Amino acid sequence: MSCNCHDDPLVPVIAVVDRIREDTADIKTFQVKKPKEGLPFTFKPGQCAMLSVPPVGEAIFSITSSPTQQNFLEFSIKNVGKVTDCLHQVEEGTEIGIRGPYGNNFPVEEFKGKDLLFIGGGIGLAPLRSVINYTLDNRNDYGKIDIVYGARSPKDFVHSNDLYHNWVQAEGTDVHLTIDKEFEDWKGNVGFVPQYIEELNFSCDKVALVCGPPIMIKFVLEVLEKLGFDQKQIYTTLELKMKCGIGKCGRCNIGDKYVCKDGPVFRCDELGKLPDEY
Amino acid sequence: MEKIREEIKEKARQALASKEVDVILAWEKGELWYDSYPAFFTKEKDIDSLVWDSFCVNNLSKYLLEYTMTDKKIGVFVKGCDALAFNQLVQDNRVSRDKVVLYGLPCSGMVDPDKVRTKNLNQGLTEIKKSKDKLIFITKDKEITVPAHEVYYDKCLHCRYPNPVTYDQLVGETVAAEGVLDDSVRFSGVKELEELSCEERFEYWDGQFSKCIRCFACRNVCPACSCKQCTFDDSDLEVLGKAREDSEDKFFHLIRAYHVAGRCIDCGECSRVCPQDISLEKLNRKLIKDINELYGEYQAGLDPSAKAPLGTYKLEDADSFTVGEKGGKKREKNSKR
Amino acid sequence: MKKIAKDKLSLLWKKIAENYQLFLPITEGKVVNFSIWEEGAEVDLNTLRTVNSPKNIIFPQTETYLKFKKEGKKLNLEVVANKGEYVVFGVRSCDVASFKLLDNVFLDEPIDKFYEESRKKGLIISQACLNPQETCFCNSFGINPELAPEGADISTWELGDLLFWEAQSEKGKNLTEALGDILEEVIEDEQEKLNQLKTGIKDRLKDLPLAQINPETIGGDLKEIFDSEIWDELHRRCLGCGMCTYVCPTCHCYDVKDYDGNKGGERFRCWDSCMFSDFTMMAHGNPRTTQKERVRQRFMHKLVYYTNNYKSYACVGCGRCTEKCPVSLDIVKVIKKLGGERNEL
Amino acid sequence: MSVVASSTSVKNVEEFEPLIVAFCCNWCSYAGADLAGTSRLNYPANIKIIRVPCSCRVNSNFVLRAFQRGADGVIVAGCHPGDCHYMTGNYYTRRRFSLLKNLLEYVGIEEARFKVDWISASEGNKFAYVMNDVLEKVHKLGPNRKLRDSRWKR
Repeated sequence: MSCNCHDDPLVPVIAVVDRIREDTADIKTFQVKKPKEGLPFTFKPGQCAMLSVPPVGEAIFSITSSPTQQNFLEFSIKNVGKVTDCLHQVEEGTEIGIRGPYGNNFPVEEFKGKDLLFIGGGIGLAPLRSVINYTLDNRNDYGKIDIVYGARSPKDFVHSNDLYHNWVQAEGTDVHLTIDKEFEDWKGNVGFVPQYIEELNFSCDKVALVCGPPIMIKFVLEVLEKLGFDQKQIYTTLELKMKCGIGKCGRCNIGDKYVCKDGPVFRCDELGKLPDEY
Repeated sequence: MEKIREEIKEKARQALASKEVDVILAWEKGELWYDSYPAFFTKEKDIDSLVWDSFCVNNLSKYLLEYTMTDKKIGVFVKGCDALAFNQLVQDNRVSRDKVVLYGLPCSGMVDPDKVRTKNLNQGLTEIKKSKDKLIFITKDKEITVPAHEVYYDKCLHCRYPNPVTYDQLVGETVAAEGVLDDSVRFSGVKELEELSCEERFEYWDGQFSKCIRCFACRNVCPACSCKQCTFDDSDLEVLGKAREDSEDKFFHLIRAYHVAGRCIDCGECSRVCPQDISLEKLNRKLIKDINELYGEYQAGLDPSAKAPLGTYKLEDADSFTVGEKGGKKREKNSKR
Repeated sequence: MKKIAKDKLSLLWKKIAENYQLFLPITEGKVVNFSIWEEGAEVDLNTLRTVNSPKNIIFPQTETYLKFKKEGKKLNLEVVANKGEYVVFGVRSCDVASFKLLDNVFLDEPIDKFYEESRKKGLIISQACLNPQETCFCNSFGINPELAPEGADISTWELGDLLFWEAQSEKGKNLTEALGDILEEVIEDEQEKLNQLKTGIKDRLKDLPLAQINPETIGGDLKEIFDSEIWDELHRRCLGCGMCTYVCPTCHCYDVKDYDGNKGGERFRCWDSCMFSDFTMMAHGNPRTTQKERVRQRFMHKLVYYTNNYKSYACVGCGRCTEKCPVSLDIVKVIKKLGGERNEL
Repeated sequence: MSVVASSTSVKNVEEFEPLIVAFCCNWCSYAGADLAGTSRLNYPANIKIIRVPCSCRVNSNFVLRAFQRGADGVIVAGCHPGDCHYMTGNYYTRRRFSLLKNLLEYVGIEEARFKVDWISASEGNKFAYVMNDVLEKVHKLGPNRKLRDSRWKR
C-alpha cells in the first residue's frame, strides 16, 4: 500500500520570498514565488493561501496580487500576531512554506459588463486589490470602476503606488481616498469610509465589494442599503481564525458554513442567513 | 435529607421573594439517579426543581467567580468543602464576601456513582434513601441497605470539615465529624510514595501523567484555580505546548499542583473529575504535607484573613535544600536511593 | 460464521499481534482504554465504554506530520507518515458508527491523506453490546448494538463461554482465513441461540432510561435554534473544560502547531476543543467571547451544522459525555431542551 | 604515542557533556560568578548562567522549561537570607523552591539535578564549588531523560 501523504492538503510546498516592500509602519507586501520561478499554484481573485514560517507556525492570508500576474503571488501583511511578526522579520530570499489556494473567489465572471464599486479600509484593501487588478487587466469586460479607500492617515495607505498612480491613470477608474483624522498636507477627504460613501452618493446600479475592519463593514452595509443597493449586489470577504484551510479543523464556521471553504467571499444576502457570530 | 431538602427550598424561595438575593445557586436533578448538577435559580417558581440529595457533589462556590463583576447578590448553598473553597476565593480577593449569602449545609458525604455501579446497585433503581449512616437502594421489588461509607467518594471518606466553616445561615443539623482521619492516614498515600526509590517514584508518576488527555477538567473544577486567564491558556506565550508529549504532561501537572500550593483546600474535586483517574490528590497532598512540615500546620480556606503560605515568610524559615546551615532542615533521605 | 472459546482468546490475540499492532480494551487502574496489547495485559471485554473513544487510534490526539529544518534562508520539509497496519478489537457499535462520521469530514474533498492512510491500514473488529447501560442512547441515532455495524470488518458476539465471529468485509475475510483453525465453525444450534441473544438485547434497549431521546423531533431551523434562549441557561454551569470533546468519539476539531526542537522542529496537529476560550481567538479579538457561544457551538455543530453538511447527526449516543461531564451538561439535556423526545414511550 | 591514542578514544562522540542552567541573582550570585572568574577559579563551561534580578524572579516554569529543553541540571542561586537587595525576595525563594525541590524529588527526579543555594558576591569559592559539585553529580547521573521533551535536540 503506497502512501500518498506528501500530497496531503496540510503539507506545504516550498516557496521563496522574492521581494519585500514596506508599505506602512506595520504593513509589508511580500512577493512570493516558486524557488525557481513562477506561481506555486493557480488561483482566482479573492482566494487565500496559508503561509508557513517554521518553527513559528502557519497563518492564512488573502492573495493580493491578481491571477493575471504570472510571476509571483503578493501578500500584504499587517504585523499583528505571532506568525505575522515572524514574517515581518523575514529577509528577501528566505524560503517559506505555502499551501493553497483556499476558499471561494469573487465571482468575476458574473461581474462582467457591470460597474464595480470597491470599498476598502486599512489592510482590507489586500483581497480587493486582487480583483481590482484583475478587472483592470481585463478592462473591456467591466464597466466603470470606483475605488473608495480609507485609512487612519496617508502614512497608513497600503499599495500607495496603485492608489496614487496605477489606478488613477487606468481608464474609466476613479479613486476616492479618505483618512480618519486631519493630517498635514492632506488635501483629500477627511472622514470615515461609510460617511464618505454617503457623501459620494453612488448610484445603486453597481456591484459593491467591501472589505475592512468588521466595524467599517457593518456601517458601510447600512449606508449602501440607504443608497438603494440590494443585498445581492454586495459582496464582502471575511476572516476568522483558521488552521486547516480546508473546512475540517472546525473553528472558522459561521453556522454551517466554513469561512475557509465556503467563504471567505460571501454575498450579503447569503451572509444574512447565517447566525451573527463573526 | 428529604426533610432538609424542603427546608432548603423554603429558604431559597424566601430569599428570592424578599429580594435578599437575586440568584440562588443550588442543584437540580437530571434524568438519571446520580445526576444532580449545579443550577441557577432566579424565579421562585423554579425552586420546585431544586434538589438536595447524595449526589450534590458539585462545588457551587466556583461559580461565584462569574458574578464578581456584577452587582448581583447571590445566595449559595455550601457543603463543608464548598465553604472552605468559598473562604479561599475570598482570601484570594476573587469574590467579595458582602455580595454573597451563604447557606451552610452539613454533609456527611456524597455518593460515588461508580461505586454504586460496581456493586450493581443501579439495576432497576427507582429511589435512594438515606437513613443516618446507611443508604437504602430501592428497586421495584426490593430494598438493599448499604453502609454509606461503602459508596461514598474516596475524597469524602477523608473529609475533615463535613460542617461548613463559614455560613450566614445553617440549614439542618451539624453532622459528627466521624470518619475524619488523622494526618497519618490522610498522608499515607504520600508517605508510601516517599518511601519508594527515586526510579520507582518516577515510574509511578510517569504512568499517571502519561494518561492525561489534557482536558483541563482538574483545573477548571478547582476552586483555587481562579485566575481570569490561566497561564496555560495563553496561546501566544505557549507556556504549555498542545502536543500529547510526556514532558508536556509532566509540565502541566507539576505546575498545576504547584500553582495551587498553599491554596489547595484538599477537596479532591480534581481527582473526582479526572476521566483518566490520575491520582492528583497525591500531588496536592504532598505539597500540603510539605507546607505543614516546613512552615507549620495550615489548612487553606479556614481563615480568609490568613496569609497564604507561599505569599509570606518568616525570618527563621526552614528550607529543604541547604544542609547544616542556619535554618536548614533537610528531609530525611530514604535509604533505597 | 465462526466461533472461539473465550479462554482461547489470548491465543487469538497472540496470532493477530504477530502481523498487526493490536488494540484492545485494557484495564489500567480503574480505567479501561484501548491500548496496544502485550502478553499479560489485562483485557476487559465487559466494560461497554472505554474512557477514551477509539477515535484516538485512527485520529490520534497528537499527530506529527511534518519535520522541518532551517539552514540560513533555506527551508527543508519532510513529510512524516509511518503508520503500520493495526487491528482494533472490541469496538462497540456506537464507536464503529463514529468512524463513519469522521470519514464524512476527513474523506470529503480535499481528502485528508493522513486520515485516509490511517483508515486503510486499520481493521475494525466490533463487539455487540450484551447489556446496554443506563447512559446508552445509541438507538436514538439509529444504531443497533446487537447487529453487525456497518463499517466493521469483523463482528463478534459473546455468548456464554463463546465468542462468535463473522467477517463483514474483504479485509475481515482475509484476516479470518489467516487465523486458520484458531476459529471453529459455528453449529446450527448455536446460531439459533445467537439470534435469541440479539432479540434479547433489542428488548432491553426499549427499557433504557434515555430511550425516548429523539433528535428528529428537534424543531426549528438553524437560526431559530441558534437564537433559542435555552443557551442562556444551559451554558451557565459549564466549567469550560474540554472533557466532553476529548472523550467524544465524533468531535474532530483540531489545531495545527509547530514545535521548535532546537535543531529543526516539527509540525503536528492535535485535538482542540471548542470549549476552550482560545479556540477562536485571533489577534483582533474573539467571535465567541463567553462560554455561552462555545457551548452553543458544540451542540449546534453536533445537531445542526454537521447535519446540514453531511445529512447525519454528529452524535452516536455512546453516553461518554453523559457519564463523564463533571456538571452533567451533556447532549441528552440539550436534545431534550430542544424538544428532541419521543412522546409515545 | 599510546597516550595520544587513548585520549582521542575517550573523546568519542558518545561522551556525555552535561548542560547545567544556573539562574543567578544579579546582586549576589552573579557577582559571585564574576569573582570566581576574576579569581581564576575553575568552573566548567557547560554551566549556562541566566542572570535574574532576584532569585525570587525565577518561576517554577523556568526550571521545568530548562529541563524540557536541554538542561541536565538546574541551579537557582540567590543572596543569603537577610541579604536580599530587595529586602525580602529570597525569603519567598526559600519557601517556593523548598516545595518545588521536594516536589521534583517526589515525582522521581534525581535530587542532584536541581540545586538551590545561597551564594554571596564575596563567595567566589563557593560559587565554583557549587557549580563543580552539581556538574560532577549530574555527570554521574547521566543525561536528563525524565523531563526532557523527546522532540528536543541537543
